[in-house]
Amino acid sequence: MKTIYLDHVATNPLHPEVLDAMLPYFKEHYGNPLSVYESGVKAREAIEDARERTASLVNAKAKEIIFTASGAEANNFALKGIAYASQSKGKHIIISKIEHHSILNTARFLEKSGFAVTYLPVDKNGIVNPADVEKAIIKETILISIIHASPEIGTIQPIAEIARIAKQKGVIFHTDAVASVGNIPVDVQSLGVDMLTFAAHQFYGPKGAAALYVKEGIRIVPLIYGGIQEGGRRAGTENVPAIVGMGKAAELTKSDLQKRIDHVKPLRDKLIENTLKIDKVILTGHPENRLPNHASFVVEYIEGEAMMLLLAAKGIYAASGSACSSKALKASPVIISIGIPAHLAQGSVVFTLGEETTDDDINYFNETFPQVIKRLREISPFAKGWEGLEDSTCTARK
Amino acid sequence: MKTIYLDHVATNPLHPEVLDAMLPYFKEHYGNPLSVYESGVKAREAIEDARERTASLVNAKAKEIIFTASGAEANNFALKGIAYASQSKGKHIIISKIEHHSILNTARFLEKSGFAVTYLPVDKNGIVNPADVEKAIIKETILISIIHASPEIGTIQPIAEIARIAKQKGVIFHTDAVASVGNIPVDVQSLGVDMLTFAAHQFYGPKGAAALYVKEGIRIVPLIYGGIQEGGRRAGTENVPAIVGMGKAAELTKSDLQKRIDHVKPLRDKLIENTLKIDKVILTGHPENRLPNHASFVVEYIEGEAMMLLLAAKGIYAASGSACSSKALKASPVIISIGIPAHLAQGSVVFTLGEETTDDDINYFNETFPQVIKRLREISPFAKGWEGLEDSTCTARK
Amino acid sequence: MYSAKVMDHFTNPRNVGEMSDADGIGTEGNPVCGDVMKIYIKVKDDKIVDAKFQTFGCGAAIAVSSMVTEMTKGMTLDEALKITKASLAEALDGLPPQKMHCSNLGADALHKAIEDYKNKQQK
Amino acid sequence: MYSAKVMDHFTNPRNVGEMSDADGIGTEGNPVCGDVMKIYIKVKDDKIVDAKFQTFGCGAAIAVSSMVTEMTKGMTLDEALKITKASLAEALDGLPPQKMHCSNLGADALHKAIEDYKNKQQK
Ligand SMILES: Cc1ncc(COP(=O)(O)O)c(C=O)c1O
Ligand SMILES: Cc1ncc(COP(=O)(O)O)c(C=O)c1O
Repeated sequence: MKTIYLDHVATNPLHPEVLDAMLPYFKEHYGNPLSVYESGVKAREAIEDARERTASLVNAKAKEIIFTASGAEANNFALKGIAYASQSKGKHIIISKIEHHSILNTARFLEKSGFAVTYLPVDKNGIVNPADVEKAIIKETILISIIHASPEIGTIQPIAEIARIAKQKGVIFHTDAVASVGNIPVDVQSLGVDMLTFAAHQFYGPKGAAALYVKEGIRIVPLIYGGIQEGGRRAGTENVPAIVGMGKAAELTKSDLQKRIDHVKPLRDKLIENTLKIDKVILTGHPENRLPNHASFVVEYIEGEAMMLLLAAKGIYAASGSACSSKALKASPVIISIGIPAHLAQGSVVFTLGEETTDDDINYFNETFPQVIKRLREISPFAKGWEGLEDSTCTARK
Repeated sequence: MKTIYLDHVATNPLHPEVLDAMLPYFKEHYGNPLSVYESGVKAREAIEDARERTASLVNAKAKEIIFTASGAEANNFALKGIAYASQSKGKHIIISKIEHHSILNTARFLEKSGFAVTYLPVDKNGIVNPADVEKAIIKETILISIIHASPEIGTIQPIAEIARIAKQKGVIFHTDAVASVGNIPVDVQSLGVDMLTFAAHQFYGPKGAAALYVKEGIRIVPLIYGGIQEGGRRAGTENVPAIVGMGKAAELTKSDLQKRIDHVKPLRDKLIENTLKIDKVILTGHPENRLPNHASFVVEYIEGEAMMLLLAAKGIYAASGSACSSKALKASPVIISIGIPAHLAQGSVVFTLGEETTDDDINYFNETFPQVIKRLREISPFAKGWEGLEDSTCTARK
Repeated sequence: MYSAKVMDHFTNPRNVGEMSDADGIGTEGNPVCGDVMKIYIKVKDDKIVDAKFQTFGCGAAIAVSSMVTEMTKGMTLDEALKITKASLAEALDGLPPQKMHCSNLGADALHKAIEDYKNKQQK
Repeated sequence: MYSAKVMDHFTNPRNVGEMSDADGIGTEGNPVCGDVMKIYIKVKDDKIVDAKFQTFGCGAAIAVSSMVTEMTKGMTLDEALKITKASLAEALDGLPPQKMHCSNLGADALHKAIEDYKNKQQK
């Protein structure tokens, strides 16, 4: 059976040119980049070359890029690194309620270590109000971190506006751009951010390589101490092939981005248009300010994991924010934050398109998804309405 | 020119079977291991399979293995993770003076955060005295971390003995076994350790994969917060190919270890024997309790980086602990800790053999190294003695 | 993730639908938690002669519902009351640990349906 | 890491060795730091007519020593005094940043040798 991968926000296949670029660093140039002899020097040069390309994708300087092993690591590094570096100035941090777990849970850890954290709400489209950011800033505020685009609802935040406010108030501003870099143009200069997280596996690069942009002059405490790799800011023998892969993927993305957007957006629009014809299906996230490859819905009366599985049985791979589809068994806090009631949140489903998605794929999807919904609604006891059950709270899991 | 790689302690080439095992996870099975559809499930299964193999190499249970991206990350995780998990019990940590930077600098960070750290000395062979460990333990001690084998002087510590003392006193014991796992048998049960760090690139596995063994029942706070990967103890999209590679490398190492030791040890002995015939050359580290592939020396009157470079020009790749060869421009604290004066420490040089090292390689080395030393001594102003200059201290770098 | 048997019962669930002339109906779960099962039984001479279900929930929940209705048919009420989470999971060749407790409501819903039947009998 | 020129001067250093009849000798550095350079000059009519060196140190230190002795030959003392860390590094097609200051003692050692020569002249 042909499979149609509509979960590009989870991860991506490797671009074939990226793997080709990586292979020599598994084989010939295996030296430690700190070594002075040839195989080490080759590795070092390859890393610095990849740093240039990676920086260029977000319009940063090479020396402003610190490679990490994942978006999660870069996010932890950003929050803890600034918290520890700036704690003498103050111990207050601002984030939104729709951050990725790697921001949210790091913030919670910092709360336990004596920092205060403000969690900003979002509106029904998932947008943080810049005025709320301004109001939340106090004298002790040392860091604001707001996600650039949500992987769950696709909404793109007004980052430039928020960054401007942060700058005025002299507060360091970080954005988690893991879901945006590779899908829309991201330029640290025009956004005006001080720090930005992005991950290679989101733009056809390898798993195991991500980066934190840290604007020149900003002091950050390492998350991983040790040797002098990454200018002493992130220790550990470098994952040379993965870093090389990130550089190659960044280069390809920089040149192909507009083409990729022009390819996915009309297909995505067609998917949304067709899906919204189905009864009791709601688009989540902002209708326009959203990632061009991103479509997310809640489907009433049925559950997300069941939709994913039935779609998978028909060759369509997607994601859900339902409680059952998360290993934590909690409905996505993002869906709850935009005001979707918990029983509807169970019907969350997310489709993200990519380079290789074809018009035929979307036609097949548009035929198949209504059938899947119909089938599961036939099984559901609620197909005729929620019967008042939606007001209860979930105690079973406690 | 044929090159002879004698820097296996820095990193290692990938075993060809390891790369073969990894390739499918770059290509077909690229899914996110958290996903429920096939390419994700395949990735998840591959990770769990690799966890079994990795655990088996050190005689641990699969669920006791937490994958990280580097030895440095695992060491940071071990120290900070226990410090934060156990700080209500006490805030005292014991390490040795010859730990890797990733332990040493993490300990220094914890000192700044209110923990007290005892740095144990070593004898002239680089051995930590278990009696010193016992004496250093106080009521507030929550963690002891002692390196298993030193990458710089090869010395293997009496870990089982130290672990027994830690256990008696109810203190958690961690060992950094990055330099030992792959070179000698390492068994967490017979060593009796609570935690152990090891890294794939030290045993012909890929860069970007390492592991922290954490004995069942020990609570550790994550270093990287986020999703529920690694049982919620280490977030971030898994580097599936690297983890698969670590599993394969662990499997190969488990079956080939004795063969590898039998191969490198006689060659290493021959190298040491010949090198010690040269005037004013001293073996550093323990003469017997040392890694079987490890030879390390200080050569008087000449400098380590110059030796490395001249050897490299003759096709021999090696390492040095001299100030000039470290990017931090400080002579290795390990060499200083075993009582070598700073001016002699500049003549540090380290040779580590591997699977592919041949008898011919060692013959060539044994011919070449004396020539290199002779050549550099001809250039040195000290070739007839140190002229009393060795008593000065180095202020130029301050 | 799921066994072949779970996938079979999920993709081809048996005994789906409402039963207008049910002798007992049991509902368990809560849409806010993500799973609701409604089990209908038809009883004759203390034996369950037919069973149907309607379920809102994940793959495991649907497979468990299908399995419990399938297993229960032909059982005496006493036998059916002995069906447990564990025996259902076993019949499905196992369930992932996190699904064991939250999506495996089949036994509870069935027991509620039997209770409902018994209550109706007493009237 | 090092330029081809550095590697050339390191692997084939010019003017190595002691000079028994030197007119000036300058030593700079410290073995504890890792680099010591000793420069010998022969002077005639205020011109450096020969120069030699002995160096304990890394590749950069040896290359710098070789280069400084090579450059200085034929220079007047005033010209030689104008040699700097920067001009030496430039002559070697650059040095890595961390080597710039710690292994680039050639100009200082040379200037000390010139000073030594001048002191001897005054006696
Ligand atoms: C003893 C020891 N610990 C830790 C490390 C750090 O491991 P990694 O380079 O994988 O971060 C090394 C590096 O070689 C090592 O030798
Ligand atoms: C917005 C966002 N932030 C952070 C992450 C974490 O990145 P990684 O999976 O590389 O650790 C993700 C993961 O997809 C993400 O979507």
